[in-house]
Amino acid sequence: MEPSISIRNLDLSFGAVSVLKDLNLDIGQGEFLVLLGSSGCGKSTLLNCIAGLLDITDGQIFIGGRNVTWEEPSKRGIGMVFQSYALYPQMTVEGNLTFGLKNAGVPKTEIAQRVARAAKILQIEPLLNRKPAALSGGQRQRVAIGRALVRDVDVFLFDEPLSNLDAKLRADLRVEIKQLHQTLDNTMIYVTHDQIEAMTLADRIAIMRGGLILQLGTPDEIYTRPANKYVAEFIGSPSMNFFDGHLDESGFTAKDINFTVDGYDFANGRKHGPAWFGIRPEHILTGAEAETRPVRLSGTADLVEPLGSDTLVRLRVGDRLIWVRMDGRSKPAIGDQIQIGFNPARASIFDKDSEERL
Amino acid sequence: MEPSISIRNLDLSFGAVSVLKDLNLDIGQGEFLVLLGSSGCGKSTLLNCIAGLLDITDGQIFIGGRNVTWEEPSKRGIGMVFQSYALYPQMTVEGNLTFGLKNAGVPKTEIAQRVARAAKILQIEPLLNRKPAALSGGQRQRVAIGRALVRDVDVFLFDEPLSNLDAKLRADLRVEIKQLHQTLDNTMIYVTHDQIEAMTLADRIAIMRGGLILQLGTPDEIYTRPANKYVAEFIGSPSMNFFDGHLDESGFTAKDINFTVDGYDFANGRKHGPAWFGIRPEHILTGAEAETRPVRLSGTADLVEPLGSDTLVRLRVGDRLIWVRMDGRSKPAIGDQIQIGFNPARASIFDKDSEERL
Amino acid sequence: MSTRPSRLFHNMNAKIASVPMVLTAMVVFLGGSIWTVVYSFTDSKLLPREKWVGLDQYERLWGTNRWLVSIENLAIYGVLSLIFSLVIGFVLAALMDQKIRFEDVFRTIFLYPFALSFIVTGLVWQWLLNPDFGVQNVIRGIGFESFTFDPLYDADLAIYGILFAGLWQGTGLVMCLMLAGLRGIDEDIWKAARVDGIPAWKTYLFIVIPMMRPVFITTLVIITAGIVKLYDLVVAQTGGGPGIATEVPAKYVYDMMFQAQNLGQGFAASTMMLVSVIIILIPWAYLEFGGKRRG
Amino acid sequence: MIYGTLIVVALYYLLPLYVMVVTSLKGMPEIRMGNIFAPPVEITFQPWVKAWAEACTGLNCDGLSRGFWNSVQITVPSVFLSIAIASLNGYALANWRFKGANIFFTILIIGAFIPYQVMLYPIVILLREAGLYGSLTGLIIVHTIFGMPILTLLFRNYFSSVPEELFKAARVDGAGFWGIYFRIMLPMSLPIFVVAMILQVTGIWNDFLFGVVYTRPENYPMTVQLNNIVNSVQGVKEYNVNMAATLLTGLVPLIIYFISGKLFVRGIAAGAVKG
Amino acid sequence: EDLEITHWWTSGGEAAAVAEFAKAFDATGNKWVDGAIAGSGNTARPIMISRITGGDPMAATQFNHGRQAEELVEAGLMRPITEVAEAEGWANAIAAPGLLESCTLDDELYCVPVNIHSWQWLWLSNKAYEEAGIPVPKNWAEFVASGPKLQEAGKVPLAMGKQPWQAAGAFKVLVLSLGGPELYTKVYDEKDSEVAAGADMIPIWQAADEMRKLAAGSNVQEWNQATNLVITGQAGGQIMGDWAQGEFQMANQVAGTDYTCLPGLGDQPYLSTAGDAIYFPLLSDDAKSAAQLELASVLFSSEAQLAFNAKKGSLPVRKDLDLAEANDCMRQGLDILAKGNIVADTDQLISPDTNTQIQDLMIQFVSDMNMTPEDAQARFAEIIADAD
Ligand SMILES: Nc1ncnc2c1ncn2[C@@H]1O[C@H](COP(=O)(O)OP(=O)(O)OP(=O)(O)O)[C@@H](O)[C@H]1O
Ligand SMILES: Nc1ncnc2c1ncn2[C@@H]1O[C@H](COP(=O)(O)OP(=O)(O)OP(=O)(O)O)[C@@H](O)[C@H]1O
Ligand SMILES: [Mg+2]
Ligand SMILES: [Mg+2]
Repeated sequence: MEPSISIRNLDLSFGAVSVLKDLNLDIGQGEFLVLLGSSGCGKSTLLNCIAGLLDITDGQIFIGGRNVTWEEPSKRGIGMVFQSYALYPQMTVEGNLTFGLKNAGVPKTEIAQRVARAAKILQIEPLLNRKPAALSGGQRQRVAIGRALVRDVDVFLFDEPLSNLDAKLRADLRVEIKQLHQTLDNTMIYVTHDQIEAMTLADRIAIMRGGLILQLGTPDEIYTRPANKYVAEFIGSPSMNFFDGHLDESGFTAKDINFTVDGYDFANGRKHGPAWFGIRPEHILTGAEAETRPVRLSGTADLVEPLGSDTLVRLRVGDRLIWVRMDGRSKPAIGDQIQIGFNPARASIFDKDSEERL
Repeated sequence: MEPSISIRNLDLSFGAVSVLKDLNLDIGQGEFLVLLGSSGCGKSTLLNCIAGLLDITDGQIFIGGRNVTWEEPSKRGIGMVFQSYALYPQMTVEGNLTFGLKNAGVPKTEIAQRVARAAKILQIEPLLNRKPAALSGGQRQRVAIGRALVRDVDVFLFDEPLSNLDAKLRADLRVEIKQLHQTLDNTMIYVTHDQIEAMTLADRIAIMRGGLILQLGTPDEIYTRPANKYVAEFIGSPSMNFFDGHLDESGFTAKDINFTVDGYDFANGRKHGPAWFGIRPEHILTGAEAETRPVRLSGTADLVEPLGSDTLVRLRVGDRLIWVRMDGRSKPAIGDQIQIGFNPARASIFDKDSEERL
Repeated sequence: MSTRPSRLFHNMNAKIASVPMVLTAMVVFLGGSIWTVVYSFTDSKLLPREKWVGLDQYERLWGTNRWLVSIENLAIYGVLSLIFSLVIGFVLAALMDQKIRFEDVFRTIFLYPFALSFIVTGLVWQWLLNPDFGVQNVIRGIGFESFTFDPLYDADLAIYGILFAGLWQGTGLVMCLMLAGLRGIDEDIWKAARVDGIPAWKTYLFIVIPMMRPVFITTLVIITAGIVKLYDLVVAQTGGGPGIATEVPAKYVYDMMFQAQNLGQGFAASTMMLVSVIIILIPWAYLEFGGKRRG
Repeated sequence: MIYGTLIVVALYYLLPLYVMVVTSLKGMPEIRMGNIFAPPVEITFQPWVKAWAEACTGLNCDGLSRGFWNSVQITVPSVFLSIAIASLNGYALANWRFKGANIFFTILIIGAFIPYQVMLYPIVILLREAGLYGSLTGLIIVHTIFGMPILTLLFRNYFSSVPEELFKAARVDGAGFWGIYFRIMLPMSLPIFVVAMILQVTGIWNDFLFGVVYTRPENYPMTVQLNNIVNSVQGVKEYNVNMAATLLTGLVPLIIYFISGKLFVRGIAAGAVKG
Repeated sequence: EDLEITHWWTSGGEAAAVAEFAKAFDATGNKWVDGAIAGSGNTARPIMISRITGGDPMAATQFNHGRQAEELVEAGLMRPITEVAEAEGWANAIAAPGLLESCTLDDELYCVPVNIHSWQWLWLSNKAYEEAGIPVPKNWAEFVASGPKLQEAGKVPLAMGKQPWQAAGAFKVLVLSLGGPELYTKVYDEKDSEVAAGADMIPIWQAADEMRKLAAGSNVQEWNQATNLVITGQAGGQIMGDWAQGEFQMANQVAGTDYTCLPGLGDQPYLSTAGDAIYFPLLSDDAKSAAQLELASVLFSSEAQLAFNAKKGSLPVRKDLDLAEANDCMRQGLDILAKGNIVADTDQLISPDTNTQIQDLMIQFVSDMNMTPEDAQARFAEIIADAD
């Protein structure tokens, strides 16, 4: 299938500062791609390049097979939703939805149809005559999406559309966006630095850092087989636990501890040398279950965070701190001795120098 | 033990708008109380009243047994940390820490001691000569706490101190605040609308709505035995699933479904009549485990949100939508038929009219 | 302290610090205005005196051609100067906002006339517009013998000559205010408009300008206050001439009070100016300062 | 295109300055003959010397120089006092709203629209009653009064845009009204102070009416000399001397503009216009 | 003692004249502190009045001789100088008794008249007429007739500044010089509005109509700029008071050779006597008060009068002086004075308020060619009817 969006050797600099470096990316028809990364890594910049809001320094951009590198934003067949929504404050919701269409000379009846459809999908029919100031955060968000929706385009671009909202609303709207994608089935690129959003929404996630894409893959791939230590640490909360040590025939040795890595699926065959051994908190079992796992350790509870559904416990194992996720009903006290166990097959091991996955 | 803070019949109105209504609250010595509620419910207002930053309309406030209702903020023995940190931009970190002490005429040597102690606790010694603009978000946050710390007071007030930070940093600092409380052991009141923060930090949580405290209890109480439907729905993500139906001798009947409520611990003896039956997503089991539970149903997967550690699945059961939390490795496809089961003992049942817990 | 402190001493320091403001507002502006209004009902000549004559001064005022001309001039000058300074100021600001180079240089050039007094402005433009030395002479000098450009000497055009100078002096400040306002607009709004395919001029007209309401209001206050007070420029540039073609109310007031030594008449004219200002301002002031509170 | 427009407009704005400078460097014969836009054939600084040190008003033939220090003496304390008071007003209005404050403020703003001429008489009476008439103090107070409306508006808007939490934090830290003003607000407000300073220096330095009405001749500001030089015509108007005098008088505000122009826009952007 | 004297004598001739007073006063051991404010009385007067009413008066100040200071005197803000006048016998020395009378209120003398000015002069440029190739006119009618020729020669026939008082002044010259003293008295003194509206005034308004046409091309503001047009031969003539002569002298022009003067426009040799006077605000400082009397005495002294008026181009207020140096024009003026062909100036007859109204009317009439003489006359009659 022809990709919906292709980015070829994209370079972008602000003066002397190079922000995006020789970036390549293909996004399939109807795919939901999330750009994830910490602040300042170039996510918005990339999105703006795709939208045509920034003039790129070098490279090419194709949308729907057409080279749009030097097209006007409005001619690229994209719709965009901004973090601050950027609604036109003095126009009604309807005005916000129709302003672009009127301007493009779309016939009146057609405009009415499209607005009606968008309003129906987003359930904002009762709001059409209000001004943005009279809307709640979630409603504004929906109107902002509506403005992209009425444009009837193949590609939607979202720049952290939920980050100004509170947690509850964020969760609700996340679901709505997901459903919208299922309904419309058009290509969406979504920028966020919230990994829950990324994990739940994405067909594929691109993890960015310093203007480069570190890993591009499905949420599952990224979660279970992070390509490097940065990605492994970035994804998951609490973060992956790391042991600093050495890999040899006997398995993995970190100071006083030594355990087997049998069952670990090495990316390019088994390697030896200094390495990071990483295991996620939820892959560490406790109590009776721990006994059944290949690797067993024991530690003292140092901090307990009951989340209701789960309880996060930080253990002190030697001089290491290890996070463990326990069932919501377990309520260890601080100082409790806890047995843990895990299966190295579910771990991630990284080369000490390159920090690449082994 | 004498409460650290007592609030008696507090009323506060802005002009004609009554924001806090006859509010009573006792906070114990060394307690960590979290005020939780959605936006605009009056959390900040209450905190400002305690701090003396708002003149109350009626009632009394006692701190450490002293009536401070009309005291100046600086005389109340409180320290406060603001959402935007409110660091004095033109002063160095040290200047920020010492400003209040100098105002109070604390001797120089004493000031130096306190700053040194606070800087040590918060690990901001290397930053003392920087200006706030040269600090990262997390560092600013720490300085803001330091400013309260040096005041050597019994009560700390926090107004959403983490909400401007990104998810990762928020999790880290949450842990630090928890530890700080364990170190200092003074009374803390913490405003947030993030329930993870509330659950992990609080000794007790006060859930507010429209200027009233709906429930005051430990995180566990609030999570497992919410006092009313609002609290039940507010706490937990995804929210509790509700069945709209009727309670009688045979158990609970919701249209086509009927199941027993044996084992449910009624608050004031078993009642009959229209009711809401609520069960949390994580208390619903699937697959083989489901079989072991007293109540069993079956539904089709409608939306799947893989979070990595868990997978959230929305099921369509008849015309109801029910969220279920599954293990991170389960990856049902949309349309899959899934068996679920739960134990009514872990549910919450609310009266249809009053929405109070039964 | 367990009892509620007295309302009077609440915020005592703030009240003390506001004493100069309260005194100025009450004694100078309010007191002075009331005094002026009261004495407008007298037959005061050189010195104020309580010789009541009812509405005589007003009757004469509205029967005086010069006053009517003054009002008309102020209206022409005021409306045009408002429109042009807002339009020119905004257009310049919009141009300056295009991330241009040498912004500092241009800004300084547009702003420097504001540093010069109206007296100086009037003088320079009187000269530039003088047909014997100024632009007309120069253009005739290069061959266009019949070129005529002497607004200050043509009663029908003189007020526009003053407008010319007034705009030269004042648009720089307006530009600065507008520029500051433009800089305050969320970048995303521009991006949204571009994605919507809205041409720049439409974006300015229908989106950006409505969003800059507060800037326009502040600007409006500053410009209007200047317009009502228009005096020095006229005196320096035309002295009210030719004839009475460029007379303005403030000058009428001044001349009545000090040249004609008819204070009562001057006060009556001041009162009329005051009344019109208040009629324009009260609703606005109520909306701006009375109704809303900072949340 | 943008640059073209800007340059054309810039030329329009610069033209008068150019004419002033060029003229002030010409001799009278050259002015009479020639074209005002022509550069001087023979540059002479005599008009500047004359304007500064020799031009006569009545019997005094020491040009603008005699007014310069007076202007400085009037401007410096007036600017200082008016800004001090207006910033306090703005601060009190924005952060310590007390009952009725907005009424006074509204009156003050309406005061901005009252022509100075109208107030001339009442102020004479007020100053006379206060025993300040004719003194430098009186004049400084007058400047403070007339600068108050617009400046208070600017400061109020600016201080309103300072986050309220900062103010609350300082209160918790035990700073009172003055402590917050001096230690927190003042150091944060450089841009708006620059705006206020520019407006006031321009206004007060260029003032003629108050300077001449409310003081004695020994204190007359430079503008009085300027008016005298420009208005006492000896036969032919000495345009070159007038222009030199004009430029000399405008020099101080012009210099301040050139130095602080950047801060000016920043100051306005920083909140002065957020109504 | 240092005495501050405020005045608006700032043009070239005027400033030179003031210097003479200052020299004479400084010679008494006191010091003349000059408080000149340029820009005519309209700029200066409010300042003076404000300072006097504001309680910070100067030691002496110029006002036009007439009713400008009347109320200040009534309000008790001025001090009388009767004792000096009586001691020095001013009443005997004064050139025209009216001058002292208008300084007198309730038998006390409040001001020193320092000069006599008369408005009724037409100043003609011999050079301009030479260049136009026609003889210098001898009266108003000839002057009007010479207009077209001058225009052909590229000159402005009548120079006139664009300020209201100049237009009003020229008009009252027409009234006295073309209409005669009776008409003048009826209109300005008796304020007879029927006369003002009547047939006698019609020719005056026709003359005013001609006047404005002749003045159409003069693009100057100040009176002395207008005079300068005459001096340089760019204009044919100017109707202006005798102070214009100071400008001719400053330009080293000789009466009769370089310029010609026609008192009473060459028709009716009547002059109005107005002038400047110095008033003395009431001071609290005794030493200064004493010095005020010394100043009064100096101002009226023969030497100071001679020196001052020679420079200023006006006539001295004393009749006992030997004007050996008086030029041709001054002599003509003196002759008329001696004949007693004098009337009071409008400044003494009508209030500043009425005067301002007339000025407004006249400046409008002069600059707005669409205003007919008939309309103007009607409006003029109204003003006269309301005058006080
Ligand atoms: N106009 C600009 N001029 C210079 N540098 C810029 C400009 N815009 C962005 N940058 C820089 O480019 C880098 C990437 O910025 P970008 O806005 O794309 O980050 P981001 O990933 O969207 O971050 P965030 O999550 O904070 O929105 C940053 O380091 C930023 O400082
Ligand atoms: N100065 C004020 N004047 C009038 N109403 C106010 C003012 N301050 C707050 N309110 C109202 O009081 C209510 C409670 O406000 P408060 O700031 O305490 O909410 P909150 O619970 O802190 O919300 P958030 O989570 O958004 O901070 C809100 O409805 C708000 O609109
Ligand atoms: Mg971004
Ligand atoms: Mg809040």
